Amino acid sequence: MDSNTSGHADPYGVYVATWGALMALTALTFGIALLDLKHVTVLAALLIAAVKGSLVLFYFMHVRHERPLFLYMFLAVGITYAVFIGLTFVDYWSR
Amino acid sequence: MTESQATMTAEPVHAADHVDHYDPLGAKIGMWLFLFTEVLLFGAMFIAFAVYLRQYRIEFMGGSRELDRYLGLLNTAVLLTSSLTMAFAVAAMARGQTRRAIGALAATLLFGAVFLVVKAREWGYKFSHGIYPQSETMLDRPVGEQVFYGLYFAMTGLHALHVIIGMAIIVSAAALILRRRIRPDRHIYLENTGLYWHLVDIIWIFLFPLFYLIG
Amino acid sequence: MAGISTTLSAPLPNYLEAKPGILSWVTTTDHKRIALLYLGGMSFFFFFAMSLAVTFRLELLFPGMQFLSHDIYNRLLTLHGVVMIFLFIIPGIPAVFGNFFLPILIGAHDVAFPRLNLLSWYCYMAGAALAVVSILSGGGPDTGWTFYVPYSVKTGQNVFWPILAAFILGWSSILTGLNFVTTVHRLRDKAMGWFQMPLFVWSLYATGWVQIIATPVVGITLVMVLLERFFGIPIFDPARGGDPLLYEHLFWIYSHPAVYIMILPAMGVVSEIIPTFSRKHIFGYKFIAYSSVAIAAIGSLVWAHHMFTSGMSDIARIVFSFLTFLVAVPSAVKVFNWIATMYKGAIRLDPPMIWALMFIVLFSIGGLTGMIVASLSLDVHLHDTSFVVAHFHYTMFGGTAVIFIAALHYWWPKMFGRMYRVRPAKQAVWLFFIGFNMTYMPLFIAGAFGMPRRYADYLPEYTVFHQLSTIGSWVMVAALLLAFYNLVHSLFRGERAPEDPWGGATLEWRTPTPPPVLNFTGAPDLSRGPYEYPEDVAQ
Amino acid sequence: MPIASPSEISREVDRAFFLVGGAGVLLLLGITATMIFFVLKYRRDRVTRTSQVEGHLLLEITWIVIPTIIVIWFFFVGYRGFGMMRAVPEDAMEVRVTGRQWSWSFYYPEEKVSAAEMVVPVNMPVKVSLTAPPDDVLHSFYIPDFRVKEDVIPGRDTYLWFASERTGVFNIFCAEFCGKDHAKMITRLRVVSEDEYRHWLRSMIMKRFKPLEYQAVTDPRHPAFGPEDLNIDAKTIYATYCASCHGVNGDGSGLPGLARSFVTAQDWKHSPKVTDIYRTLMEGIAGTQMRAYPDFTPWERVALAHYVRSFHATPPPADTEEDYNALVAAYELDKIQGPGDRISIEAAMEALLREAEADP
Repeated sequence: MDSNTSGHADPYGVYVATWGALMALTALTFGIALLDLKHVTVLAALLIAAVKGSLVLFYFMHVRHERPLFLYMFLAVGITYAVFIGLTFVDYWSR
Repeated sequence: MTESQATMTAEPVHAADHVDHYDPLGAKIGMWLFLFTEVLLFGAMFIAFAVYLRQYRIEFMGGSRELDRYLGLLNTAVLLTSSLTMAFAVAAMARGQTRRAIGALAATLLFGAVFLVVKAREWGYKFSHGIYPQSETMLDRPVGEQVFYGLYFAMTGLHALHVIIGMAIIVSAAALILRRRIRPDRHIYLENTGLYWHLVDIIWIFLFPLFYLIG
Repeated sequence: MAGISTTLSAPLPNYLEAKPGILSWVTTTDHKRIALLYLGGMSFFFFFAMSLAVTFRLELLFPGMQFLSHDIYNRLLTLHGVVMIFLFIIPGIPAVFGNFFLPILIGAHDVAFPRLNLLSWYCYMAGAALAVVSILSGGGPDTGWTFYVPYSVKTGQNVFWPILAAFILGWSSILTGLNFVTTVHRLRDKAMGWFQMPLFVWSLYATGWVQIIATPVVGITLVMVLLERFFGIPIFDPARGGDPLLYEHLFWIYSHPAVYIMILPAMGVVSEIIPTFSRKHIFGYKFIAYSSVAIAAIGSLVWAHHMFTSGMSDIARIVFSFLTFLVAVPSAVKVFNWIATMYKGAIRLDPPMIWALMFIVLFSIGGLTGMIVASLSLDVHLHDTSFVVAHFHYTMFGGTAVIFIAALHYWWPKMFGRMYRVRPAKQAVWLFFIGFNMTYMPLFIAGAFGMPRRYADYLPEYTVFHQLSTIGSWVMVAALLLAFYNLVHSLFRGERAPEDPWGGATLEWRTPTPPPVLNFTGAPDLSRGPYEYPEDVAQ
Repeated sequence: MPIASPSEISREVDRAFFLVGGAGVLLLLGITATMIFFVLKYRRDRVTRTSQVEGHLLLEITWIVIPTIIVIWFFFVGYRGFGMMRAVPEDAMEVRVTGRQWSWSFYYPEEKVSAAEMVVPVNMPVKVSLTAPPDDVLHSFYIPDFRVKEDVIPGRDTYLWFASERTGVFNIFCAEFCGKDHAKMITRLRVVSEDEYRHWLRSMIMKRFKPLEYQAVTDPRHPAFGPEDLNIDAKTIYATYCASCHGVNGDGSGLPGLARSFVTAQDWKHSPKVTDIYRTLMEGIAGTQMRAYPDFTPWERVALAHYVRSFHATPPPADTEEDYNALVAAYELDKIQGPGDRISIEAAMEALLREAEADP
């Protein structure tokens, strides 16, 4: 593996398609909010935001081209953050 | 481990041997580690948001309904588009299309500026209605709404600050391209600029629905 | 983004003499020089914070107020904590010895981002300057180093500067951690696999991750306190709907892992010193390496054991108590492996080894009393008493700071090319041992009898413990002054140190003393593992 | 011994302490002895060969598994005592405690009695409900003798409980740093016999609800509108709440430059009339550290006003009839609920008691 070159330029079309998907998902999340589904709203908003974030991560930020090391790093950070939230809420849920 | 196979600068360095140490992968790892700190920075604020959303559900919904969701939507579109142009810039640079890369960066800057203008309008609108920390209108509200607006100003303010920093980095990247310090064969600086900008975008992707759409 | 490329200059005789002049030092990107810059700052702040502690310990010699007011006492206490924690113990070992030896130990010429490394030092100095400013403007903060809300939001004292200082110092810490992690990934000699790395490197790697993940949380939390204080943005203040317990959670999410940022590198240093002076392969290499990672990981799950009496839910207290006990196991594994390393070795009691062995005793006391305060019912009684103060000082002072001094004695000849006198160095250790235990052991007892911490005054029934402790502090200071005087003295009068004074097996002992600018004169010699010694002692 | 161990919980905590601590001492001795033994046995000038053992899997597993079992056992030891601490007996009496910078106050909800010290009967489980005013800071209520402690959080309620098996006087500390006089935030717990407790409670009720006082406030111009007759210990209230800023002698020496001196006549934001001091105690003074004390009783406010006036160097201005009328109207003092029949009976009992004591 040649580490002295970087950049994994995808065809421009891939970026445009990603952008399109992001815009569509934005419209979707906005639409759901207009429907006023009460308790589902926050959950749906977070789910869609997670999908949008992943799209940016994998396509715009080229994570899908990176070596496994990056995946391990994401996992470490993601799990730790999830644990921070989870353990904090152990307190709040049981108060 | 994959990195141990990677070429590195471990060869002996002889006297008067000037080694130009360029390690894009190392730079990218460093950048990602930095981005993790940004994620956790906002992450802590999101934890605070989650805790208070649970505690003050009604007030948060009320506060959210009061925000201008169309301006929020507009800004989301603007920032997503700026991410697209940023991705264009990196891709163009990798292909050696320097002029196109500069153009894409300029577009990104423009969208960033639009985002900030809209944001400023939105804040100004709130201020003119007496909604700012410690205002009399604010102090009359239920505490839950005060907390909502506290987090709103703190989090969107911090995010706007990141947009401004991102724009400064983009300007520096453009300058480095013009001075041929960023070249098609060594453009990790531009790539890292892109990573930063996209991260700022991702953070907004989460901020937008949580503040504007829970009403 | 910075530090993508560096231009390495030609190797000159050694890094100390390579370029003369103050300017060449404050603009240097040489990791070894940056380490010395840190060492200078840190030694100063260590003695500064120590003199604060000696001052308020003197106040405690008798019940009633002697020469300080309650207010001044609280400020001295806060400043002692802030300076010791943020300016000495957290950055201590990584910034000085990590900076100096991490690249050498993995056969690299420098860290991955040399300019970022320098920036990190400037952040450190800027933070330090702000901490000093906080004393000069308005008499200093009086919140305790934990800055608990709502007091830190309400107090009339000056908390802006120390909080800003802590924030900037956080960035210094993050940049160092980020640099080390990248360096280990990218600049390790390609002949060196993960399990051929010296254990000090493992501990720095694990520490780096904790620094990266945990530090921003406290950074933004402190910023939120400032926003609340100066712009009236309600976030934590209960008078305006906030939850002070949320602050405690966010604060300890960082500040508990921070104690592992403090202790892990020290454990790494012990894992270097004991094999060297035992002429023995380290016992259970992988278990020590993994236990570093395990401590970093489990250590991130236990923060709320600082909150057993905070009004947190009972279930959360139970969960966190259980997790806290689990983190004791990897620490115990390390201790057992260090002891086992000495088995059938050839042990020499040179000063660094005595410091390290003393560390094992003091740190074990700290760790074992840690099990006492991890127990729910016991912690309800002991929390916020001087028992916790003693426990903390046994782990952090008897642990990290002792190893900081051990590391100084271990690597001093390599760093400065001068050998210190051994006799006074050994005398200092024993004197320190007496003074240290005399200072903190009585605090355990006073705490078990209910003496609350952060008290400027105390009821007469606690007098004897405070008097023993105060007198002990004088002995301890004498020992530290002796140790540091002996080291500094060697810079001017010491004999020239050989390349490998202790017979160590790691890479730093196979490079000239002091090392050249690019660390090695040729390719680093990796034919011998970091802990490989011949069985025959005569060799 | 600076502390006693007078309850089931305190004995349980002590047992856990000696168990975990004792195991710790044993481990420490073991580690240190092994270390010293190795140092002596394998000194470099005594050995010619080393044995380069690099590890031993079984040994590693042993010293992972055994400590794990031990710590889980210790967890349960701590958990058991904690369970006892959190399970308040159903027959517990309640005392509500308010922590402030820098004093404790105690309220007995059943008897509607406030006190500056804590008095409880022996052998009676006591549930201590803790809170602080929303604009105060964190404190922690700690009785070392009973091994119980819980933080006091502004605007929230927390609790702990204890039951004392013997009478005595015990220290109550504030264990969470709360500012300047944190180290002075100490008060006492008196555990007394049941008889003594009843007597104390009765005297507290008397202080509060004597018919005479009730008269005094419904008609503030009554001659009894003075501290002695009110029989409220204004000096204690002052020492508890006011002296930390205004100084023991009313000269503002607690917070020089910030707290007003009651001695001089200059610059009173409100005048030193009884009615104005009453108003200040009700509302505080905006923009200063002087806050309102809404949970004082009207009787306490009046008594305190008289006490504060006693510091004044020159005779302070007297209240006019209009002043009294305005005060009564502003706070509807004429509509304050009377203490009712129960108290009258108590008062009668007290009178009987006095008679009995005077003439056996």
